[in-house]
Amino acid sequence: MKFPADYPYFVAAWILLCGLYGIVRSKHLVHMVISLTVVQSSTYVLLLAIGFRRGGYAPVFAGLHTGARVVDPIVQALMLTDVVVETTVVALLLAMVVKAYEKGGTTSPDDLRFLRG
Amino acid sequence: MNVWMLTATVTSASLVPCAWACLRGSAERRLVGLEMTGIILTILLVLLLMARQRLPFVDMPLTLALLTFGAGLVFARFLEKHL
Amino acid sequence: MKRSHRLWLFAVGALGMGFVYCAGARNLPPWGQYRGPYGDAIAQLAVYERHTTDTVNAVTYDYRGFDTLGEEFILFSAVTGVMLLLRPEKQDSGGKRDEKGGNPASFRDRAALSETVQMFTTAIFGFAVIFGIYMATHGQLTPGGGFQGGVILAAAPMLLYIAENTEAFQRIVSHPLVEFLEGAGAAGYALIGMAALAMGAAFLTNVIPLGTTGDVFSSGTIAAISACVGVEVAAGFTLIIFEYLREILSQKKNEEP
Amino acid sequence: MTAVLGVGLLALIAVSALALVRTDDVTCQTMALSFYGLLLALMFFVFRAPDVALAQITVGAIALPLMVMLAITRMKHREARRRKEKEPS
Repeated sequence: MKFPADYPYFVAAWILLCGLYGIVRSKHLVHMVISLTVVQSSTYVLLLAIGFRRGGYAPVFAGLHTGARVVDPIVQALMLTDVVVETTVVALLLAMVVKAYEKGGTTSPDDLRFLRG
Repeated sequence: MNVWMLTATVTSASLVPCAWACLRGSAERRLVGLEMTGIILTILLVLLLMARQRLPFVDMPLTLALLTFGAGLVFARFLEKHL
Repeated sequence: MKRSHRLWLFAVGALGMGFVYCAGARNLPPWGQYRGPYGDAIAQLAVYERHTTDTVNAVTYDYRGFDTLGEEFILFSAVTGVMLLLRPEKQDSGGKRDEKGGNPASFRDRAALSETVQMFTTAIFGFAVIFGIYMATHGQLTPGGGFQGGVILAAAPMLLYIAENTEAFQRIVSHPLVEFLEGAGAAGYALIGMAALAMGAAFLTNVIPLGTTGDVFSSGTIAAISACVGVEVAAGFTLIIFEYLREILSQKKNEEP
Repeated sequence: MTAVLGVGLLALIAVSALALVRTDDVTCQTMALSFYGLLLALMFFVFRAPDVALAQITVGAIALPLMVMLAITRMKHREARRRKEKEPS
């Protein structure tokens, strides 16, 4: 594993750890949800780094001859799914945060005592 | 390597002050940084697609121009009225 | 657990995770050297087989269409969950279901808003709607597709909200048709898959005539599914926005003298 | 030249991720989240993924911060109403 050649993989790991750090030190439930999106964005960097090909074109053949060398479209389709699912998960989690605040009157994850029993 | 790509690389350096404005300080200051980022990014995307001769990708700067205008106004209104 | 303890525990875990990650990433292909056989095959075949120029959308809506069907139903159930969680309860005085037919919305603070903002946002509303429709229907040709177009369409009513045209905003987002459209979009996707079954092919086979590569009406089911997804996403996000803003909207109505 | 742009952009993304999770005020964090989404969108475009870049512009930069902002607004609004109901008694 050489440093310059595998640089994006390190960035992905760094972003993942940053997001986890945010979740651990979070004092607000919305802050926690945003940290979760940071965790998820590390998978974009990882997938993008895996699928990239030096000197390749974007896999859209509008205005491009069909034999051209392109980067991997399958990995990009995976990322597209990832982005969509992230949105839906965040929408649902935020609704839960709002509901927890309305029922419990707090947004701090440490004070959610009313969940017990 | 052409003149568009060179311009894009130089222009992208101006994202650093935007990050400085966007990542610290009060919410209003961050909003200003965000608006500036939207403008710079629109120009940057146009430069990149010119550099690669892929004109069909012009949808992206268009979307960005439309949405950053709307999003900036929405954020400003919400900051002013509700928060 | 105390805060400092938790951070120390995290530091230990992060170190361990870093080691495991480095060990795992060692055998990944070096950056920019990937040779994916499936990606190459798709890039070579998609234009001939499906008459689409955007291979990413060909993978999403056709070759991997079954996964995307599952993803659409994740979206559908998430929107349903948001509505279920945020709908006001019976004894809640905040907003009842009788919001239609009340007083017109308050325009009290409309005078405070500059006329330039009002004019621009109202003018751009139309542009945003048309651009969203364009984006959702041209997914098979250029980058874009149902999901992106749907989000742009759902963002358009927010422009009316900033222009303080609350009445029009509410009429759009609280329309009962939105809920119907959300279900119809998800059902449309499944029905296109079923149509292939009815014609004796496998689920989600591309059965519609493919057309000429580069036309709007090309690529068979890819365009149709993209449009269905666009409808569903637009309606779903509109519903989410309405559920969050319901209280503020109903309060505005009560403030009317 | 793409390599210079890409490497610089990845470094900026790494810095902004740390700054984003170290922000405590959620309203400020919403703006930072939008900025982070825009950076990711530019990275997708530089590394030849225009479809994902478009999805990230619409979702990561606009829809996600908007949803966060709506949730914060609703919580603030509920708090104000609760305080108003408590006052007369």
